Amino acid sequence: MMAWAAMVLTFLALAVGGYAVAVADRLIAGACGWPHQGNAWLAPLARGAWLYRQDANVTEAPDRPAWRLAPALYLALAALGLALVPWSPTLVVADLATGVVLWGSLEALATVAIFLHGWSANAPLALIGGYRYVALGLSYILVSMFVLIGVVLPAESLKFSQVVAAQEELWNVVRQPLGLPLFLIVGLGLTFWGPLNLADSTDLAGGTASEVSGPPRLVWEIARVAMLVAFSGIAATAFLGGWLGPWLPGPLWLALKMLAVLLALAWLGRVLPRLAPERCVTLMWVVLLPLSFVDLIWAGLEAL
Amino acid sequence: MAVSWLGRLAARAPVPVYPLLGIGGERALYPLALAGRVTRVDSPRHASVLLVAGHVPVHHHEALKRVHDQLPRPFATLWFRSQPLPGLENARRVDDPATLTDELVALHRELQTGQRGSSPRLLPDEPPNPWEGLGDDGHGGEGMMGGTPYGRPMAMNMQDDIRDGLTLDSLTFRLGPFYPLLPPGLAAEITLQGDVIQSWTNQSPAYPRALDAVFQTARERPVAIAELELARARHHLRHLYRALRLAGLEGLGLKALRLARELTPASHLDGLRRQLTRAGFFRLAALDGGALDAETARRLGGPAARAAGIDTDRRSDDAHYRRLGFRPALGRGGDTRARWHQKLAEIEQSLALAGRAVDEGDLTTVGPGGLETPCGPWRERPAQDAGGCLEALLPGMEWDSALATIASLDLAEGSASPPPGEAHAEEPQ
Amino acid sequence: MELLTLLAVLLIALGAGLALQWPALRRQPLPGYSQRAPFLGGGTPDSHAWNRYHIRYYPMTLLLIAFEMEMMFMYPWAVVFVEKGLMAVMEMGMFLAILSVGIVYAWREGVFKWQ
Amino acid sequence: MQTSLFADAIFWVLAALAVFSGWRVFRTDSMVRASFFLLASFIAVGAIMLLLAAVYLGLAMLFMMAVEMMVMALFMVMFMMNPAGLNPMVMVHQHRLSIVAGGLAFAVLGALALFVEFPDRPLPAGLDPVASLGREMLGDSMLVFESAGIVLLATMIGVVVMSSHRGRFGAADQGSLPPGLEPGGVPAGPQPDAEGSGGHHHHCH
Amino acid sequence: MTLVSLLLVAAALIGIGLYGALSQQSFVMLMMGLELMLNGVMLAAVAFWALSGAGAPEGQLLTIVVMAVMAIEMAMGFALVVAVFRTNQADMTEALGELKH
Repeated sequence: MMAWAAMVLTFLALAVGGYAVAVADRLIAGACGWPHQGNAWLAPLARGAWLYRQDANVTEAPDRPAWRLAPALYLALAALGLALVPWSPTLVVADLATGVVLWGSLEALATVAIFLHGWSANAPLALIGGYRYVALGLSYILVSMFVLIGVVLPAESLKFSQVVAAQEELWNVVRQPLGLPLFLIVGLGLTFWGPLNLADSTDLAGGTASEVSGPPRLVWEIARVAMLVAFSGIAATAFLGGWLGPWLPGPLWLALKMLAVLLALAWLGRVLPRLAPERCVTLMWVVLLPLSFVDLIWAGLEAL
Repeated sequence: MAVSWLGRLAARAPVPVYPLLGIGGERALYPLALAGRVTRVDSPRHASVLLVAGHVPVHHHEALKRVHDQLPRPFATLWFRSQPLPGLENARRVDDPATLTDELVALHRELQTGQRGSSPRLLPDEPPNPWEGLGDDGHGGEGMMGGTPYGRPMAMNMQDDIRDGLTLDSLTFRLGPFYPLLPPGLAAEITLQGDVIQSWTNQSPAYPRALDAVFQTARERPVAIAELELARARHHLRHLYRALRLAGLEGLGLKALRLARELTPASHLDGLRRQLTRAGFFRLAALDGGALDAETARRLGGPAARAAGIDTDRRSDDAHYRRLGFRPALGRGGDTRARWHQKLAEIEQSLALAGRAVDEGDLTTVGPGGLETPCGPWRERPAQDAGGCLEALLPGMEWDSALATIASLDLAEGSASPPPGEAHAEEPQ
Repeated sequence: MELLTLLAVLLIALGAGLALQWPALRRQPLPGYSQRAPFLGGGTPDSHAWNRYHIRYYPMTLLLIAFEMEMMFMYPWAVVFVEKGLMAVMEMGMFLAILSVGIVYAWREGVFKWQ
Repeated sequence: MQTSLFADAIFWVLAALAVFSGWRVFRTDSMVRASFFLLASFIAVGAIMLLLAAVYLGLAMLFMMAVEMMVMALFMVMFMMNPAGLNPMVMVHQHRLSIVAGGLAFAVLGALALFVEFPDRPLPAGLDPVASLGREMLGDSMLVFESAGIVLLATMIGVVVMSSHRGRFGAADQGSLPPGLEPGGVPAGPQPDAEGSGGHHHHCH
Repeated sequence: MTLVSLLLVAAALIGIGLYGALSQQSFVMLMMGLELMLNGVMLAAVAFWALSGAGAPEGQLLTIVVMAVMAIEMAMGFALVVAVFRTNQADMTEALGELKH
């Protein structure tokens, strides 16, 4: 019954973590020069209540099933991602023999969900946002896979629990110094956060979400923070030693590490300008992909 | 009751406001951006309150109604120094910028707690073209591409692509005059293929932007150089805020606004410039492109011309400026990036001039004569086609770099005289 | 067992995402046409937005398909990497070399630029 | 191989999903929906593979097909008139023949499945599919593995040559203006020396 | 979930795919039909591997090869579509005939 306990823990982490992201983002915004927006602890909840009460917008001839499905799908992908994260050697929802591959698949499917969100509205700005995101989504996925294969090498397994166990002596963040920075960039892309927010950007008046209001938008925003949480869980597992740590129980260690990754992402999202799509693609393929090769070779030589 | 409990919670949310800026509406924008409890949103779908700031000319009332109707219920409108449209008798009007935030918060709370009904729709509930029951399948369409399925025709191939020779469909629409990322009032008919602009035709120019009163005074009598230069720096800083917000660096933009609000001759730009560089604004943001040719740059004048290396600045003619060691700062290239380097350099120059002018015993300008406003040499009649350069400049650019280019240009010709209906409005701080 | 729990997670999350939208969508009547017009800052479109969209990065997507195929081989390779030792290193070297050649060639052809 | 009733039920649901969405691919007007119906079919088959303990292939199917179908959707929308199917359309030829051929294929293959005796040799216990695949790839089937690399490289070069604007078949350059405004790079217009041989260096910044 | 039921599902997929590949006028849709057929082939391959092949690694390898064929077919197919479209501004299968000169 460990798996069912872990499932409760996973959904709890999604909810609490998502709330923590929203609060942290506001606190960081305050530190970065935004005016005080009222109680940072209450504001995410109040905003959620407002979105829930707002009418859901409909455009003239949208693809309605897909439009409503896309946010839910993105949320489901986030939940599946977090379900792969082991909270302790035994406390895990699904310690799949090929967990790393499943995470790669989730990233690829996330691109589909985000594209669908932009496409279905049948509105010019949302459409541009969706297409633009695909350029990014199809570029970062390779970087992500290479970096994660790097952590698989010493573990000799595609299981996330093995990946953690292989970090008993030394965390991957030290062993493969290029890995975590590259993976964090992937995380920014996956959640279209800050500099890589090509989907819902300012210049498109909200991009894929520009025509969305009310409960669907609430689900979309929840899904986005949930994806941040799931990503931080994977990042903490793959690079920061997951549940490993002295004194405290494993799940707590993991939660702390996830929080650290979340804070880093939230901060990065606020301090960097948005990249031009063309430059994103070139950056991913010409700079980050070769860097992930280097990371892989480094990891390989180190593992032997 | 669950709903009222949710409503009370929702009432405490930061108020999402869609600011629709009319003539002189920007004076409401800057205090609002720095005010707490209010979030500025870019799409009416994300807003709870529509803030109409400033006078909206009659020929834009239709567009105003369109934006108004696009807010999902429940929503309210607040009119800042603007007359509510007929049909919105229940709307609230406010003229004092100091109470603006409180009014917005109050409106939102009333909406959420049910004390106020949602604003009524202004436009008739009709499809753009009749479609129901028409056409082959009763949805308005005919054949594969014909008819008006669900009320609109389908996008069709209109022109050859400007870049790679694959001719696919082009998408034509009119943007503005209230698109939040364009200068208020600027409306254009745009044709896109993908996200590359194929053609850009201006439909209405940007509303004139009120310059600081000191520029008007400087036309008539000598004014303190310090005051003039601070006003200039303030203008540029606010401009910087708009561009930084577009680039995704709103935090730094707000710092620029704060700096503009508290500007003194002793202020300096070093901190902001350092943060901009460190954040990678010049390297990462979409600042490539948008290079003006020499002729256009000369016609636009001001920082845009100087960024292209054209030595034009009326301040050079002023003996007192020369005494302060003034020499126009010149840039190179004349593209979007060069314009921002230029603007930052000019802000620094203005602050330095202001400081030196104070040291020299509050030096004044020599007197009436050629005046260099922040957007170029003073013109009696604002050039109506300041945005005309866009039609040649933007085709071939991607959406984001096109918007970044527009944001780097002062397309709203500065009018030193206050806009109509705003004769007694003072600059709110 | 793992698949079962994963399925449960999928269904719960998907269900929650849809359920949150459901009551609001049922309760609310279809908004009027004036609200449903696409937002263009007060402007209007000529046509539906759906069109034969000119994707500017299409050569990159084709490159990616070929590249992704290589990823298929990488995962099993990674699992036996330590076991196979030097031979696996050579394999990896060859693979990365091939991929790099592809990328460099594509880059020189300007594939990553907007077409 | 004994399977629980529950797994059987899930299998039939997935099988129905795979076949149904495969069918919908050719029965929907929207190109995007068609692509993603096909993706759904692939995902269902991938999930069936997972049930069959092909833990790697089932998931590899997911990430391969998610990307491929995304690209498929992009190209569908790019090149098909009326990509969203706002007007219903039927773009088929030799319809009857196709139905007969499809039905025939199903009948023949189905008969094969029903009437041919296949040996019943389930997976050995304790088999690690991923590792066994890896060993095979680095052992006996090395040649397949290596030639795949070369073939894929050839594919990469082929697609670049064919699809890129400056490629060998980029004959329709007439009518396109050199942009000149392109951010900081060489104009993308027709350039006589730009073709494959490599005298020209296109910088991406 | 027996071998027979798996093969029947695979046969259904192949049948539908064949129908699509033969009937669709558009080249891109034709490719979808091919993909669906290959989908069925992969399912059959994995079914044999799991239930009849005693987990011989060649079964998995076969699936991977099919997937590679699919990827190559797609990449080259789309590149061809782009090339054809450049000259003809159409993507119908009929237009491909003109490539043959």
